[in-house]
Amino acid sequence: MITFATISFLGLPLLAILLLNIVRKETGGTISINIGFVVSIIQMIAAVVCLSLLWLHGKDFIEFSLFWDMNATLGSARFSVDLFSLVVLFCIGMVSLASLLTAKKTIGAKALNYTNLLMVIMLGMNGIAVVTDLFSLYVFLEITGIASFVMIALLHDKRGLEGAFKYLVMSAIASALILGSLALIFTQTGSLVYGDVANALADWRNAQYAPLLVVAFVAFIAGFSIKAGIAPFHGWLPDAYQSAPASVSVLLGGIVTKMAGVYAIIRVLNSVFVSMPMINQTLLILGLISIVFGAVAACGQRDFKRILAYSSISQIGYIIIGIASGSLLGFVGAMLHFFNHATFKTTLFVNSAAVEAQTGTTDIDQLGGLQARMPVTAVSSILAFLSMAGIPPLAGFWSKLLIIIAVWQSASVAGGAIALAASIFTAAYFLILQRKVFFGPLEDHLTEITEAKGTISLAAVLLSIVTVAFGVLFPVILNFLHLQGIL
Amino acid sequence: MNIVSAIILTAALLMIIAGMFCLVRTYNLIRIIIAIELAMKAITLLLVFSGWVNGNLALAQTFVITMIVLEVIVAVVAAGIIVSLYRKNGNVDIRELTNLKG
Amino acid sequence: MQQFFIVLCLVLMVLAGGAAVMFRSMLKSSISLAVASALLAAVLFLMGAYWASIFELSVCSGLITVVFVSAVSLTNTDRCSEVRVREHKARVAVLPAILIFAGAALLFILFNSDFNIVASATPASFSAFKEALWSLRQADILGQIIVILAGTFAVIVLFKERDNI
Amino acid sequence: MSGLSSMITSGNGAGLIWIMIIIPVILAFLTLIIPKTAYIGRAIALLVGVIFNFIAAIAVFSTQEITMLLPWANFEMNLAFRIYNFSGFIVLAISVFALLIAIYSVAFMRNKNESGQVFFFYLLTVALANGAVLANNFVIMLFFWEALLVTLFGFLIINQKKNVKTAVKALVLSGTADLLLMLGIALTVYQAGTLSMDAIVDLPISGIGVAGYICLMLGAIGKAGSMPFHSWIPDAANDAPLPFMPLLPGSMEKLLGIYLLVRVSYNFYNLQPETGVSIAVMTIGAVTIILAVAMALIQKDMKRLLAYHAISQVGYMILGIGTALPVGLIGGLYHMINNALYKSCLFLTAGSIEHRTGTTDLRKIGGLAKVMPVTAVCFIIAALSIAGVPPFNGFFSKELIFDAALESGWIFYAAALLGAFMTAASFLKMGHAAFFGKENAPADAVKKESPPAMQLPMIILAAGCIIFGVCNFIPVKLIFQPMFADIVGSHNFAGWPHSATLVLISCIVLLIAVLNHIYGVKKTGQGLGAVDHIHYAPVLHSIYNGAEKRYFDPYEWLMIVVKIYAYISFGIDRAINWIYDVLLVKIVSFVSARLRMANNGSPARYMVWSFSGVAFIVVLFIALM
Repeated sequence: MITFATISFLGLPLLAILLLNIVRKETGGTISINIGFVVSIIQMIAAVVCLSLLWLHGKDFIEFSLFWDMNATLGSARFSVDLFSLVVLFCIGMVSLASLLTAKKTIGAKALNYTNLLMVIMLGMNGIAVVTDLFSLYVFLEITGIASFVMIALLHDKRGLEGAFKYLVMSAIASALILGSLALIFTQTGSLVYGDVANALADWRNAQYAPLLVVAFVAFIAGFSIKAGIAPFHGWLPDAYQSAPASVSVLLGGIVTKMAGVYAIIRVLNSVFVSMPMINQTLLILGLISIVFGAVAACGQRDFKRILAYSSISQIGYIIIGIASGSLLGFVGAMLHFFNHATFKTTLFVNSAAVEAQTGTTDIDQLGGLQARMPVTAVSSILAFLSMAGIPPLAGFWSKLLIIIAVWQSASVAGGAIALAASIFTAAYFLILQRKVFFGPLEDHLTEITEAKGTISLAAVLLSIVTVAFGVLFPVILNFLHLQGIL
Repeated sequence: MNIVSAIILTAALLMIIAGMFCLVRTYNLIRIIIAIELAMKAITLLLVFSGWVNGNLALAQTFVITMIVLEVIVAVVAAGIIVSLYRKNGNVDIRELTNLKG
Repeated sequence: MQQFFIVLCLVLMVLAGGAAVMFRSMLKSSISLAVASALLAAVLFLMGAYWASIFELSVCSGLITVVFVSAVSLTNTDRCSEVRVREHKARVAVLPAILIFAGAALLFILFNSDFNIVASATPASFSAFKEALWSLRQADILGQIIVILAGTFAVIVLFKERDNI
Repeated sequence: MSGLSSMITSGNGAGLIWIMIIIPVILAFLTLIIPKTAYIGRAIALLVGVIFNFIAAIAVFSTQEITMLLPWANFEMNLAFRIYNFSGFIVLAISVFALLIAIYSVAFMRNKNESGQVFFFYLLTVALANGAVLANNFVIMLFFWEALLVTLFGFLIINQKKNVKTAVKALVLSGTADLLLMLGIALTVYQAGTLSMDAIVDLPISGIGVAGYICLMLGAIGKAGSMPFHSWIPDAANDAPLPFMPLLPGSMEKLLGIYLLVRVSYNFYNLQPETGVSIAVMTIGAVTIILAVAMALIQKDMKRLLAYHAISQVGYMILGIGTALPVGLIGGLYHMINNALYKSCLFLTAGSIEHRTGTTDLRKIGGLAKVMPVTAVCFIIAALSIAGVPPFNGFFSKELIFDAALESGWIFYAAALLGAFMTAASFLKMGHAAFFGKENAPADAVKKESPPAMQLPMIILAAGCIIFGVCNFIPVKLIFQPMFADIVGSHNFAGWPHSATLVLISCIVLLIAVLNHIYGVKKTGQGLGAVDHIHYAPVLHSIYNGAEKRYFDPYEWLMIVVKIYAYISFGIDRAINWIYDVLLVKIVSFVSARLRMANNGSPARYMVWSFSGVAFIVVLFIALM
């Protein structure tokens, strides 16, 4: 059971790619999307199954391999899932499902290519979640990257190609930085498996090539900051989000850049660079810059998706400062905010897809008063934004609270205060967006608009339910984590 | 201090600097990819160097091989995007790529 | 003697890399890159990394050059030379910044590290390499399979599909 | 009885607590779902709920002490409940009144639109009150206590829009009391270092303890409806649906409030006689007695008059408990249960009159004793009880309180006597006006006795008044004295009052009241005007006028303060608003416009940013190393 569940994370999308390319091309469209549904739903189920098995057996992690069993010698890169990676795998399944639901109505003739690439990107992200080796992490980062460049350029339009190229260039610089850093770390450790590196770095100040390691850390932080889109490494992010097709920006905004950047940073900080105050402090400052910068920049934007992109930069900052606080509370806060961000940001991108599909534009100056015409979209976007701004009963409040407490406790009172104060800007751009798009009088040319069709609204509703339920049930979840000895 | 090590590190750094400088300075999309490739050469050198230093050359070589495969695919995708952009824009000038801003 | 060749190849490689940056013609630039790559392969060979060297030579200096040359010919950009207008002062100002930081990093490393080369003279045997690739790096092999798939789809999307505009 | 209890609890009382809280809640939602046309269904749901509650309460009362603890959240916030003899008795008393008033309400609410909501809040109130009494953790208690505020508000806004003002008033006043309670709990918990209620024993009332005790005490008496948290009750009497008055201000709030007051004064804190705090509590009690009963004296509406008495009687309990003497404690508790009996009975008789005549205005009714004999007899018994006529129950509890008051200071005794005089006078007036004299009723009145379902609860309550009076050893010796054996000792307070002098003085006061009544009736020629000579006496007249215009209503004072505060804060608010609306917006839009211009879409610029980011990280690293 457990073997089957773990292997399905990597095996199932591969199988799906085989299946997808067997079917005839004429009928490929709808079938391929349906196969995608099955894969993403099975992934969510498998994550839940693994999670419950993990708790049933009282284990911290499950190790597994795909092709052949490996003896655990120095440098052997096995796969492993633990609590955090399972939460993340669930998020991947959830966001992929939302993206597919959006794509069903918007992608048209490109369905087969879209699903193929979605499977590749899922493989990449699942790989990031399950690997236990820095080099394998880089490999899967690159896979995720390549698949997302192509997906952004999927429609072959001018803007999409431009966004894809910008992402590609920045991502290539990031890869060079990360790989250079890995080379330097490898000099010291002789292996890139998380545990080996952590052991070798335990006493890094006295290590033989210590100055190399300092350079490696700088390159490492810079590389992953580019991948995550932390300010000031964020340049490509709004362009990529804005130019991508609707269903692809759901995927990118909801999970891809978070996996490639944020998850990797959390994972590496949590299991490789353990207790290195220098790295934590640096990330804390970068995270705070990101929070303020993203929120302020979002206030001035005029495009629905661009506002969401800048708000992503801001929210990523929260996750980063959570993990940079270095405490267990901060880690749990970051993990939960990761989940919450995947939920509410996906909701918002689905909403933007709905608006784009129905009105043909995402320019907020040309929109207005859609609340009456698109009630589902309006309500779900309000819920998602309230969650993002940290309004109490909703999910975002709790994770933000945990993060701010953790930062506060890590002797960085100013950091906590800045993070708290930046919530005002979150509320500000939320109000700007809602007022321009959903509230106010209906624009004359929008009177014929109707609610988005079937699956898009379904995705928004499902994600809103998750947001609300998670918020309401949060004390239970926290208590459960407490009982399990995790918090 | 081993003199060869110093020279290898210096050479790698010079390659990276050349790549980054080219990256910032050029207006040609294809040259951007060449710049990235140059930087990747330096990284390859660094990887093998680290295996050379710590005696785990076999592992370092597997890294290099995987990395080369990834590099090729990135280059192909980049070339594909550039060719498509050329079909749209009629040139490969990076200054044309400013439709998305703000 | 081996070390002398390594140093020589490195110097040549850096020169070829500089040429790749400096040449105005894209074709010459691509070929310089291929030369640099070939010289790198020689360095790797001299350092004992035979299989990496073979891959470098065949794939990087071979296949990638083919990709570049075909991209250059498809886009007809060989003739349109670099425009050397310095519009953005920031872009030029970045060069000294890069140099300063890189130089500082290099000095920092060189004067603080102590490299004891463990096995410089013993090239990795094939069995060690095979062992490393097949027994230890399962994840990377899976990654290679997937990335090749990704490349295939990329080619389908970017080249095969005709635009409908 | 123990067989029954073991049957329900199956050997473990924990389930019982759940049943008492959850079953009424489920049935409450059921009453909301059942449609209006199926009134019988709603009635059955209500009755099943209260009967079940009654049986469970008997089981609770007859079990031994049970403590239940369910870890729920961090920081010691356990879901803890505790049944012991005192809380068990309060739960039983609540269930008895809930049952009787429910039977009455089923008959009364027939053919009324709001029955669903009334029953819903009725059952919810019962469940929450059970939870509040049984809770053994301050946080849990506070949860139920605050939730009772919601049902109170719900009851008051059920049908008519005009009730909103009263409901808000009730919410503000009770909310203030609850806020004080919360503060008191915080101070107490800070002092005791635990949230568990049974672990807090006999804290000294000194230093921070004074503040803690006073806040808790005010919270408790605020729930009981004492001054200065009283002024919503008379308004509610006019506006709320009938079952509300006997249920909440009539019995349940008194039980809850006095329960907490006793626990605060004798369990959590150690109230000592002759201390400043004790005198302060007694003063609140004495002031409440006199002022409320003086207002009751001049009322012309039955329900409003009774509402003022509901306030005034709380004063006696607070006075008795505040003396910190064993006799005062027993007297206060005994008065609490007596008051609940006769006050619910009186509200029910008023409801019975309203049911048949459509009004409770004393100017519109009269001589009803002939057409509604059962109601009249029940009223007379309850009125004699509240007036303190021997051998009814009110007499005995008042004598105990008089005893305690005299021992603490003659001024309190004098206040209590004055209160007794006015109570008797006002009930003579009300009884005379409503049931005797010239027959008078509105034209649409149905001139016959109320249905048996409404008579039964009144009869039971009136019988309770007699039984608890004649056989006063039942509540005093069998229930209250064992509960507080450690305070009371072996002393027996049951039976005839031991001081003949006090009894004589009480009788004289009653006699004066009768004489006063005869004088007043002679003077004005009707029962209703029996106290007009007091009402229109030279100085009192203007005071009464002011009181009727609510000049003495603390809520009105509060509203004036709020208005002034609002005016001041409006100015501050404008200034802050300017900072938010103008300054901040300008800064943000300026900065964000700059950022938009900075992002010109050029990839090279992105790279430059990234390289400067790397430089920034290097600088940070150097700074941090």
